[in-house]
This record gives sequence, structure tokens and C-alpha cells, in this order.
Amino acid sequence: MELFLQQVFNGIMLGSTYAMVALGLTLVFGILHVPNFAHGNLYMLGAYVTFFLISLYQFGFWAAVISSMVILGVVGMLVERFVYRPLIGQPHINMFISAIGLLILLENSVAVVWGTSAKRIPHPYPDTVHLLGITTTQQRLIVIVAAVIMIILLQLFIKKTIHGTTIEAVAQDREGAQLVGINVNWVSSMTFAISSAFAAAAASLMAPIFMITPTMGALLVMKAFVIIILGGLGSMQGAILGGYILGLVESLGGGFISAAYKDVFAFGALVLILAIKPTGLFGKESN
Amino acid sequence: MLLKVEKLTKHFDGLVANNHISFDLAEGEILAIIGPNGAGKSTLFNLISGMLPATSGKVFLEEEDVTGLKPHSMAERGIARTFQTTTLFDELRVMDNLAIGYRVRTRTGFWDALLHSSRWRREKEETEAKVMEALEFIGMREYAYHFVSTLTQEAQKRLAIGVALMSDPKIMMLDEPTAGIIQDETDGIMELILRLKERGITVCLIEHKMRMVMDLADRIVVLNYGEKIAEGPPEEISCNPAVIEAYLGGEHIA
Amino acid sequence: MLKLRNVATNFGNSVIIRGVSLEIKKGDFVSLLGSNGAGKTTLFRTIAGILKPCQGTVEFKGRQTNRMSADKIVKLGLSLCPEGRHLFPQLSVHKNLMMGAYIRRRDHKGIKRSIGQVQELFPILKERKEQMAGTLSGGEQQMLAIARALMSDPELLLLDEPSIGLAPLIVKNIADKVKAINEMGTTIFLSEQNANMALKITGRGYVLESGSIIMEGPSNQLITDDVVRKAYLGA
Amino acid sequence: GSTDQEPKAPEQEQADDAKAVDKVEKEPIEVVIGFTGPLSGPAAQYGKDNVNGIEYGIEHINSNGGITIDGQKYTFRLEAMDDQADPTQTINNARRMRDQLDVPAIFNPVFTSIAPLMDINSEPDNEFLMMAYSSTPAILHLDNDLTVRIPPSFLIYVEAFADIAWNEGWRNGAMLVTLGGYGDEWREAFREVWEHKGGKIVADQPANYYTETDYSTQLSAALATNPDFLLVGGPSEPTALVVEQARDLGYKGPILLVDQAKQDHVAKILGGTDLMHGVMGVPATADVGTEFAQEFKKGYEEKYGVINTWEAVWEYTAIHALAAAMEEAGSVDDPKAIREAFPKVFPLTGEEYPAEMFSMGPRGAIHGFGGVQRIDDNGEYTTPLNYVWWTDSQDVLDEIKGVSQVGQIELMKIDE
Amino acid sequence: MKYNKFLKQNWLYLLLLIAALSFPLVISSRYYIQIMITALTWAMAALSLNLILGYTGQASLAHAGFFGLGAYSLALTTKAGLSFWLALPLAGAFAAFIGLFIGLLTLRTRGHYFAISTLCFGVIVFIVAGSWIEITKGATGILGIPKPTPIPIPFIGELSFTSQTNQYYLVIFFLLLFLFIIYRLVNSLQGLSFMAVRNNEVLAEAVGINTFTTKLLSFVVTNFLVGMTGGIYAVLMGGVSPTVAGSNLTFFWLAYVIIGGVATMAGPIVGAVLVTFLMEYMYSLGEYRLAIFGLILIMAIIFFPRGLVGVFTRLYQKIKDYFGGIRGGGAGQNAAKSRKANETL
Ligand SMILES: Nc1ncnc2c1ncn2[C@@H]1O[C@H](COP(=O)(O)OP(=O)(O)OP(=O)(O)O)[C@@H](O)[C@H]1O
Ligand SMILES: Nc1ncnc2c1ncn2[C@@H]1O[C@H](COP(=O)(O)OP(=O)(O)OP(=O)(O)O)[C@@H](O)[C@H]1O
Ligand SMILES: [Mg+2]
Ligand SMILES: [Mg+2]
Repeated sequence: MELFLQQVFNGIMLGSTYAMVALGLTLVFGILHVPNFAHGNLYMLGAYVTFFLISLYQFGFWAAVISSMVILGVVGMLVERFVYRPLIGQPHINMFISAIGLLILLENSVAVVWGTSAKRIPHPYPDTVHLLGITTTQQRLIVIVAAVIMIILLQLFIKKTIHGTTIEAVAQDREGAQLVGINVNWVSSMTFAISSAFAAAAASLMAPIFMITPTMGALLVMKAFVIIILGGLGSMQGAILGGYILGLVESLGGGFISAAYKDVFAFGALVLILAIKPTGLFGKESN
Repeated sequence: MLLKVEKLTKHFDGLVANNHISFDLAEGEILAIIGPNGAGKSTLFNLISGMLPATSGKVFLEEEDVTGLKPHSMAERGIARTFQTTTLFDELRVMDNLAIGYRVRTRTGFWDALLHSSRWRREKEETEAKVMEALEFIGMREYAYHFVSTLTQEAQKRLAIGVALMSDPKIMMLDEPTAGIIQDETDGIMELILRLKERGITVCLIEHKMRMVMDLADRIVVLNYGEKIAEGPPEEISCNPAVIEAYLGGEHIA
Repeated sequence: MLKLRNVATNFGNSVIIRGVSLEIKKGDFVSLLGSNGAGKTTLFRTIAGILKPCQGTVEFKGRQTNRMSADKIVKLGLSLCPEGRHLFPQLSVHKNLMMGAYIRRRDHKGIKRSIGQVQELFPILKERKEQMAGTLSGGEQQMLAIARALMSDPELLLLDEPSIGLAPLIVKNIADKVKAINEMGTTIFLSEQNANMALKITGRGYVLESGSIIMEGPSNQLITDDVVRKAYLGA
Repeated sequence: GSTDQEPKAPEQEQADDAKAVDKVEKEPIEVVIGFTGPLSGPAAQYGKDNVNGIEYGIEHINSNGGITIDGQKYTFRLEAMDDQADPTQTINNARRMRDQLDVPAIFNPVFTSIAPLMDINSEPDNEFLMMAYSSTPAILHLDNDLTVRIPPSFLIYVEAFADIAWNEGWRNGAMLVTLGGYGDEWREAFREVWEHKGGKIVADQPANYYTETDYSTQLSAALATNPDFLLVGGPSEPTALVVEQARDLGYKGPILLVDQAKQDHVAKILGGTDLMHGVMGVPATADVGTEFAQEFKKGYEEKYGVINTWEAVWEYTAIHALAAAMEEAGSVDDPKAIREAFPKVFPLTGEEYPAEMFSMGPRGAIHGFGGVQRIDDNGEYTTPLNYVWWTDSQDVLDEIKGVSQVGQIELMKIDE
Repeated sequence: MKYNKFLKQNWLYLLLLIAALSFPLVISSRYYIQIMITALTWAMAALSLNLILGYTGQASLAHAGFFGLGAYSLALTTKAGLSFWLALPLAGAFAAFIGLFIGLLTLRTRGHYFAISTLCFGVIVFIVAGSWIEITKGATGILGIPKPTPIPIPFIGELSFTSQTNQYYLVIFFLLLFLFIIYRLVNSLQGLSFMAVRNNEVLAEAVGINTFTTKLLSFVVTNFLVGMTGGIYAVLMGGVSPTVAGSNLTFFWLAYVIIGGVATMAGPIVGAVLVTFLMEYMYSLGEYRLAIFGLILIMAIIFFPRGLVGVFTRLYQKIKDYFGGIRGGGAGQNAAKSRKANETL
């Protein structure tokens, strides 16, 4: 029982990471339909920025996190402007290739400039916590709580303001959006900025627990794509729920059945769910 | 009876788009389906052609129960259709569009293609001949090598009819074949539809252009709010008070 | 209000609009006739800034707009109800209307009023408030497209074949409403395949053929013209 | 492009020598040594550690004037190519280096790439020496005549760890070792040895150390079995994470690190040994006690800005061995001769090398020592114990003890 | 006369074929031959990907997974003693069979959903290859795959595949075979069905094409071909390890197809050869190599959205039109038409 609780906790912690990254990606992939496979690299970049702010410029942890979000927001805008905007109107698969190009570019630039050895941010909150038979650290609790807060904030922003609808409008009919007076380029820019800032926030919160390397986002981004598809393209609830489901499937499947095959459970679950419901859990559209 | 529609019903969540609609389609006739916007005309087409599953009700084609079949099986059995918003293979040329329309009558598969079997040759020639004939029929011979995206709306509407025609259908269901077409050319399409009839093809037509409907149709079915409110020959329908009230308005024939 | 001087537009190598000049004054109600493929839609898209002319100038409210992006032009007070509708298929009818009022999104009262007006014009839009636009019937979508174009409360309204796919009763209804809107001060430029209707309600008309204006004049004159009658009125 | 400096055929060389006996200074000829391995992607740092070691070795060889064969001086240059651990690219790189740079030897540190290289290194007229950096015994089973296996077999550590653990009275072990060829074999080997002794593996929860960052799942499952010790490890950096997360989950017991993870490196990442009480693993180079090790550590860290790993240490020593073998064989471009000369260049001992190599076994395995070091309950490093893998007799061991600088050496008898 | 016409129309392809066949005779460098072998093997993989992606419009990201299935299948069967010439079609068949099963599960999904669910399957193959140690030997992989069984040739002796040159010809042979298969397939009514599905699934279904079985057929043929490619790769490398199923392979093949020219016969080959050689050439850039490669990839897509073959055809057409214009337009246009007619049916 204790082990079960512990694994559930582990799953929630993992799920928080996943949900945050997937939610950022939902904006650009789920809603805007840009298959930004380089999202994981923006996440990675966010972690590096936080690392350098803390280690070189002696920023406090939270100051670094926020600055990193701002910086990555700008990076996201640049990415949209120079990598994806020129491809509007071309087949989707072309954007995918250019995403792969960006992924290779970012990962290797970081490796060349900052080296391949792993970086570490000192734990701001290293103390161990015991509750309900679960052992963990303060930092992990902070990650979970912060994730929930950020998720709620983003939800409110998208659902309660007109901006969410605006992004959807741009994605669904670019020309229609222009005709009602939406500056589609600006909306795309902002969407990328928010998405990247979100990735940076997730990475920075996680950085003290994990290790910062040029390839840290590689597997994560794949999982984020899986989560979004699992939840249903464009559905925010889907992305959040999908993130936590994946986290739990991994921790429970990995912990109780087989660690080597834990990703097989996660990826296999998706194939099966889509075989039953081809548009994901909350999906409405089919392409 | 060629086609028999029996109590077809379609619910979208709370909305009843078609409610117990029944009618028959006799061989060789032109039947028009009219009704206000949102009356359920296109939905009815979608149910008959298998694009949507019906909530209840049945469709019989030549006495055979074909309810719930997939669209491709419907096409194979001889029900061809066009779409309200012109739908074509817009990346392809006019002649390819037509050739694809005939695909349902050919059997060339992987091995035929690979080994250039006699079937491959026969069907290739057959398809080419059919395409030429169809081009002639819809009057688009000189457009054979044009890409669909460069055609005018009118040419696209014609081509859509041509593609449907390619499958040698028994029934052709045309959803607003002249929407957005100027009067002059509407007449051209009317003439095309009459020639379909001459070929022995049964036509089922949705149209809002009343003059055209009255000229062409042998019979008219009128829908309103998902219900069939009238059925009969054009003269009768045009004086039917319920139809005038729901659809035509005071001065009929716009 | 709107002035085109020698405007030309092309797709790749083919020139679609060839040196069109026209002028529309404030409060005018003008129709544009032309056969299929004449270039009406292309001309409207050029005026709205979706397409950029390769030659000539477009002036709207005294400002040169041929280099301006479409959304800026909308903010100046021009609204196009486009061919092909360009709705947001996965948004509800209500949200589509809200997006139509995007440029005045802070004017909550005004939006409410406008929504009331378009719902009165097309009662079905009220019934189907929460239905996704993409699942509306063809005619319902067309109504929504017109309604959305009205939502921005434009000074110049471009209507590209608004009657497409609409039932006769509704067409008549729209004709009356559009005329009323014009009478309330909105300038309207209308492209229609239903030439009869168009010429009956507008004051002036242009005839476009193969990308050039071949005829212009008061509607009541055009309606009696033989060429027009034959091609567009089917007489 | 070094076409003009191509090493000359031996006969030609001798003729040249005859003519120029009394010419005092001859231009040294540059010999290019090949390396292909992961220099980008998840295993990039591992690849770089290897490259650094070779490069550092070459620098020393060259600054000492290179090698001399028949009066001709030769210096070295390393051509390091990235293959991202993709065997296809490995082959392409090897072909290129053979073809355009005429390299006599190619270093590679990834087992799945070494194997296909061994498929082409014996092609007639196109032979090259396979300098294989992989501690898995599988290399030797491929029976390739032109292979040199550089690091000591990890079986040394397997046996040593098992012995020590058994003597401590631990019986139940839980494993959380990296996935992958190396890790899989390690787990297998340890399980075999441990169960042979009568111990039990109560949990086997592998994780991909290259791609994963959170090991809580596996750790929770492993710790729930109440093991006497944990066996963990992969590359040092993620290994440090595993150690930390194990402690965060409340585990206080002993942790054994497989040889790929380096204790000093782990400690550096964790900011000291606070979390590492009761850890056992491969000692820091500096602690092994050869004379040269300290100097090496200092120089290396200054040059590359990272801790010197054992990869660097062994590669450094291996390139020296290669150079010596060339000198011994009297050729820089005859892989067969060089390979045959290899056994004669040993031992390489601690006055000049950070690690010691004693001899070469029948299938190209170099015999060196493997050390085990523990961190005690106060966080202090204990003196390392060193083992030599050897199939020969006690006499040879005594001989080694005579020349070795590393202090305490134990014999370990294993069949690879 | 007939031959004359044939030569006139296809001189470029014949020239390329002759160049490809004489390559190892002219170039003696083992390095260049090796790169060519690699490039052409990747070209085969890209060709088959083009069938499902380019012609049928379904972005299968499980391509490397099926490549891996073929490779492992060949490794296991040849090590069990089966002749390469039987093991190879078997490898294709194995991949095709699993493909059929996966297709049944995933082909109901569309667009991004299909892409990601196939990606998942690819990742699963990769993980299983690395973890099912009893069969696959885990991450170490299966080594010592024997070279293809020599083919006895009457009176001359036998054709063996131990030399690099003969391996090159082996690859060329299968590349031509693949080209032949795909060419015939896409230039048939069946191929037209593929394109119909790609262009508009709803309409295709409405005109009587069973879109599901059409997609399934394309998927199965694709996987058969890539399974064979995997088998060829395995035998040439002499071993397989989980890297053969890595999704980055799929991504690279995708890039070859798109950069070369999607839905063209030559595109995947042009892309594979060009990018492979470019990557090799870029080694002189040292550690910046990959970063710059990423940049090139982005720019290539931005500036040549229809691929290099698209650029080339347009140039070629322009030149032809120019000369055609001088000689009197009509003829040129007719020629263009008849060529297009050939293309479609
Ligand atoms: N998928 C759907 N979900 C909900 N409602 C739908 C859906 N599809 C159609 N409807 C509704 O069903 C009704 C009938 O639609 P249908 O398209 O059949 O109308 P129609 O008679 O063809 O009208 P029009 O003349 O405007 O084309 C409409 O009110 C439409 O909004
Ligand atoms: N994307 C395009 N590429 C090439 N040609 C095009 C394109 N779009 C339109 N055309 C061509 O431009 C010409 C004018 O088209 P346009 O749509 O402006 O005409 P229209 O007067 O609006 O006709 P309709 O009554 O059919 O709407 C047509 O001949 C059409 O074929
Ligand atoms: Mg309809
Ligand atoms: Mg138009």
C-alpha cells in the first residue's frame, strides 16, 4: 500500500512535468497545428538560461525562473517568425521537417557553445518531507503545486479571455481571421511566446531535481506529442489529463510490471486508445 | 421502384435533422428536393449515400436493403453524388479526377499494376475511353490537362457532375449543382442534367433556383424542419400553401 | 470612400484583374456583375488586402491601402463577406460572431446590440448559438458569414455573392435588410450572380468581364441593357 | 590533406635511410590516428572523454618528439569523427579515415559500432587496428586478430563487488543499472555471480540513463523490497541523480556504482560526499596512487575543464601503447605487425602513466588493474583495493607486484 | 523509330543508370563506394516512405520500426541457417504482416493522429528490440550475419558478396527493383486511388474507393519494401542493434523525401544521395557540422518547398518552353500533354 501511494505520488510528479510541457505544446501543435518538434529544445534552452542566470549572475531561484520565461518567450517569437511563418500554406509535413531542422540546430548549438557535460542547479529547497508514508523533497512538492497553479492560470487566460478563441480562429481559417481584423502574425507570435515561456517554466522548476543537458528535451517532447494526441488535438483538458495519465501509467506500469518496458506501456496505451477512439479522449476534429 | 427511402430519421444531439422521411424514386425520373435552409436536404443525401449513419429508417435500392453501407459500397451499387460545396481532387488534373470516378468499375490491383496484366491494359484503355467520353459529355474537352484549382466555379460544378457520372451510376444525387452560377451558365447545367436523364440516369436534385426546379423536375419533395411537408409534380407544389408559406414566399419563382 | 486606380492582380503568371479603376462614394450602394471567372472575387480580395495588386493603387477613406495588411484595413472600417465563407468551423456560431466583432472587442454593449440585430436578421443563428459552425447547413453557414461580416459594424461592406445557397424567401429578406443597412449609412459593394436581385436594390453597377470593367452605370439602366439581360438575367 | 607526408613503404624508407644516414635532422612524418564515436547526442560527453584522453596522450607523445623508426621521426595527429553512436556512420567514418588519411588504427568506444568495424578491419589490403574501448567481454568473443581491447574487463568489478558485499554479510541486492548493451551485460554478470554465491537479487529495475531524468519509479519499487544494498550506475551524471533520488526517498544503505560511473565525478555533482556514505565504486584516478596520476589529473583538468574520467585515463595509456607497438614493430602502417608487437610493449607502469597496463591476453585484451574504493560512514574515501584480471599463475602476479606503482594488488581469476 | 523515341524521352535516366552502374569501376575509393552504398540504402527506405507519405498522403512515422523488423527478421533467419535469398523476402513479408496488423489498428486515425500513433509504434519496436534480450540480444544486438549466399553462375563460377563492389551492385539491383515496383504501382489505376485518398478522403470514399483498404494496401506494400531494405542493411552491416529502429532514422528519411521532392520518383533518391554526401562533406566544419545542417534543412524547406526535383522540373520546363517557343509553340505543348497523359495512367 505504501509503495502504491509512493508510486502514485511519483506518477503525479512526473505527470505534472508532462502536463506542463504538453500544455505549452498544445497551444502551438494542438491549436495552431504547428508540429513543433523542437519544443523539447526550447524546454532545454529554458533550463540552460535559468542555470546561467543562477550560476553566473547570482539570480535568486524565482527571479531566474521568471527571467528565463521572458527570454524564452522572445526566442519563441523568433522561432515562429523565421522557422514556421515562411512555411504557411505548405503541406504540414514541411513544417515537420523544418521542426526537425530546428531541433538539430538548437541541440547542437547548445552542445557546441556550452558543452555536453551535464549542468546542475543547486537545490533551493532540498529538505526531505514525509507524509502519509510517502517520502519526498520540498522541491518536488513545489513542482507539483507550481504546475497546478500555472496550468490554472493558462486555462483562465485561454478560456476566459478572447485570446484563446483568437488563436483557434487563426488556426482554423487564417484568411477568415484576417477578415475579422485579427493580426494573424502577431497572434502566432504571441502563441509561440506563451508556449515557449511555459516550457521554460517547466524546465526551470524541474532543473534542480534533474540534470541539464543538451538532449534533456528529446524524449520529453515525444511524450508531449503523445499526450496531446491522447487527450485529443486542441483540448486543454485532454493535455492535462493525458499528462497525468501518462505519468501514472509509467510509474505504476514501470514500478509494478516492468521497468524496462515502461515506455512501451505508455506508447502502447496510446495506439490502443486511438484504435478505439481515433480522435483521442477529448478530440472532436479528425485532422 | 429504383430507390425506396423508408422513415429515415437523423438526430444530431438534440436536433432532429430528418424525421421519418419516406419517398420513392422511380427509374428515369428527375426528383427535386427543396426546402428552406437547414431543412435537412443535404443530411438526407448524406444518409442515403452512406456518409452519415441514420438514427433509424431504411434505404432500399432495387428492393435490396442498403441501409448503413459505407459510401464506397453505395457508389459501387450505383448511387453517385456531388457535394453542396464543390468537392474535387484539387491537386489533380481534370482527367485524373474523371479517371478516379471510374475507379469503382475497375479491378486493377497491386499485382495487375506490377505485372501489367491483361486486365491492367484493358482497364487502362477502358478508363481512357471513358474519360474522353465524359469530357465530351460535360463539354470540358479542352480542359483535360488543367489543374482543378485553376477552373472557374462553373467548370468545377460541371466537373463534379462528370466525376459522379464516371461511375456509371443508376442514381445521381446533385446537391445544388448551380449554386453561385450566373443565369446564362445555369441554363447550360440544366441542359446537362436533362442529358443525364436521356441517358437513363435517375436524378435526385437539391436546388434553390426555383425556375430551374420547376423546369426540370418530374416530381418535387419538400422538406421543412426535417419533415416532409409535400410531395408532387411541380405545378402542384408551386401552389401548395404550406410550401409557399415555408419556402417560396409570396411571389414564387425568384 | 473607395477608389481604385488602374489596379491589376495576378496569380503566378496569369493576370486576373487588368487595370480596373472605379470609385465608390460614401453611402453608395453599388453592384458588381460578371460571369463566372470574370474576377469579381479576385477584385474583392484585392480591395480587402488579402491579395496584393501588382499594379495600381487602392484608396480607402483617403488612405492608400494596397500595401496594408488585411487586418489593418478591417480596422479602418472595411468588412468583406468572402466567397467560400471562411468561417471558423470548430468554433460555435456565437464565437464566430464574437470574432466578427474582434476589432471592437471592448465595446461590450455595442457587440450585444449587433448580435441582437443579426439574430433578428437570421433567427436560426440564435437557435444554433452553440452549434459548431462547420456543422451548419450550407445556407446557414452563408447566413453566418454575412452576419459575421456585419458584426464589425463596417463603414464599407463588401458582399461577395451573399445569396449563394440561400432559399428564395431568405434571399428576399436579405435584399431588404441590406438595403436598409445601406440606408442607415453603410456603403455597400455587392457582387451577385443573382443579377436580378442585385440590380433591383442597388443604385449603380459595374460589369466585369475577363478582369476588366466593360460597363458601368445606374442599375436601372443596366437592367434594360441587352447584353446584361442575356448573360445575367436569362432573358 | 597530407598526401605529401604519406608514410613511405618500408623498402623505400630503407633506401632513403641509406642515402641519408648522416643527415642529422629529418622532417618528422605525421601519422594520423582515427577515432569515431558519439560526439553529439546523448552520449556525447562519453565520446569526448575518450577523445580527450587520446588527444592528451598524443600531445605528450609529440612533445616528447614522437617515435623514431629507423632514424625517421613520426609524430601523431588525431582525427576524431562524430558518428552519434550510429553504426552506419561509424562505417562511413572508418572508410573515410582509411581511404583519405590512411589511418593504421581506429579508436571506438561503443560496442554496437565496434562490432561492424570488426567486420571490415580485416579486408585484404585495407586492414586497420581496431582500438576497442569497451569493457564488455563480448568484444573478445568476436575473435578478431586486429583488435586491441583497452579497458580491463568489468568482470573484475563484478567479482570484487560481489566478494566485498558478501563478506559484509549483505544478501539481498537490488539493481537499478542503465539499459543498453553495457548495462544489460553488467546486470546479467552480477546476477550470475551473486546468485552463485547464494545471494538474492530482490529487484531488477533498469532505466535508460541516457534519456531518463526521474528514477523515482524504479527506486521506489526497488527500495520497497528492503534490499541490503543497491547496485546502480551508468554515466556518472545521471548516476549522481540516482544516488540523490535514492537518498531523497529515504534510503540510507550502501550503494554500489558500476564501473562506468566514477565516484569522484558523482561526488562533484552532488557537491560533496554527504549523500554518498556507504557508496562503493571505481576510485578517483588520483587515489589509485600511481606517481603520474596526480600530475595527469591536474594537467587534464586544466586543459579540458572537466574531471578526468577513467575513459580518458585508459585511452591516454592506450595511445602510448599503440605508439610503442609501432616503434617495436618498426612500422606505422602495417596493422598486423603492430598488433603482433603489442604484447612486447608492456608493462606500462605508474611512473609515466595514470593507469597501468601489464600485458596482453590471447584475444587482444590488455590486462590492467581495476580498483574498488569505498566511502565510509563519515564520508571519507578509503584506500582503494586493486585487482588484476589474470588467467596465469601467481608468479606472474608477483612479477607485476614488483613493477606496479599502484600499491595493493589482488589476483582475480576469471574466464572471459 | 520506337527506340529512338524512347531514347529521346529517357536519355537522362539512361545516363544516370550508366553512371550508377559504372560508379565502382571509375571510383576506386572504398570510402566513396561506402557512402554510395549508404546513400542508396537510405534511398530505398525513402522511396518506400514516399509511397505511403507522398502518394497516399499518410505520414507514417513508424518507418524505421518496420525497417528494424525487417533487419531483425533477416538477422534471425539467416543465423538460423536460411539462405539470404529466402530470408530477404521473408523479412519483407514479416514487416508487411506486422504492418497489416498495425495498419488495422492505426489507419482509422487521420493526419496528426496517424503520424503520432505510428511514431509510438516505432518507439515500441525500438524499446522491444533493446529489451527482449532472449530474442534480440538486447542493445548489443545480433552479430555475425553471414554475407548473402553466393549465386552460382553457370560456366563462370559464382557471384559472391564479400567484396564491397558486389555489395554495391546488390544495392543497385534492389534499388532498381524498388523503382520498378513503385513506378508501376503509382502509374496505374491503383496508384490513382492512392492519390485520390491523399487529396480528399471524403470524396474518394464517395466516388467508390474503399479508402481504408486503399490505405492499408499502400501501408503494407510500403512496409514490405522497407522491411526488405532493413534486411539488406542488416546483411551489409553484418549485424543489427536497436539503432536500426531509431526514430531519428525515420526523421532523416522524411527529410530526404521532402528535400528531394515528395511524390516524385526521383525525389527520394536525389534527397538521400545529396543529403548523405552533404553531411559527409560537412565534416570539415567540425563540431558546428550538425548545427549548420539543421540550418540548411530549415532553409531548404523554406526556399524549395517542393523539393529539388520540383526546382529542377520547373527549370527544365522553362528552358524547354523557351526553345519550344522559338520553334513554334503548338508542338511543344502537345508533347507536354502526351507526357502528362503517360504520367497519369
Ligand atoms: N453534424 C451536425 N451536428 C449538428 N447539427 C447538424 C449537423 N449537420 C447538420 N446539422 C443541422 O441539421 C440541419 C439540416 O442540415 P442540412 O445540411 O441537411 O440542411 P439543408 O437542407 O441541406 O440546408 P441548405 O439548403 O442550407 O443546404 C441544419 O439545421 C444543420 O445545422
Ligand atoms: N489560385 C488560383 N490560381 C490560378 N488561377 C486562379 C486562382 N484563383 C482563381 N483563379 C482564376 O482567376 C479567375 C477569376 O476568378 P474569380 O474567382 O475572381 O472569379 P469570379 O468572378 O469571382 O467568379 P465566380 O463567379 O466563379 O466566383 C478565374 O478564371 C479563376 O480560374
Ligand atoms: Mg444543404
Ligand atoms: Mg467569385
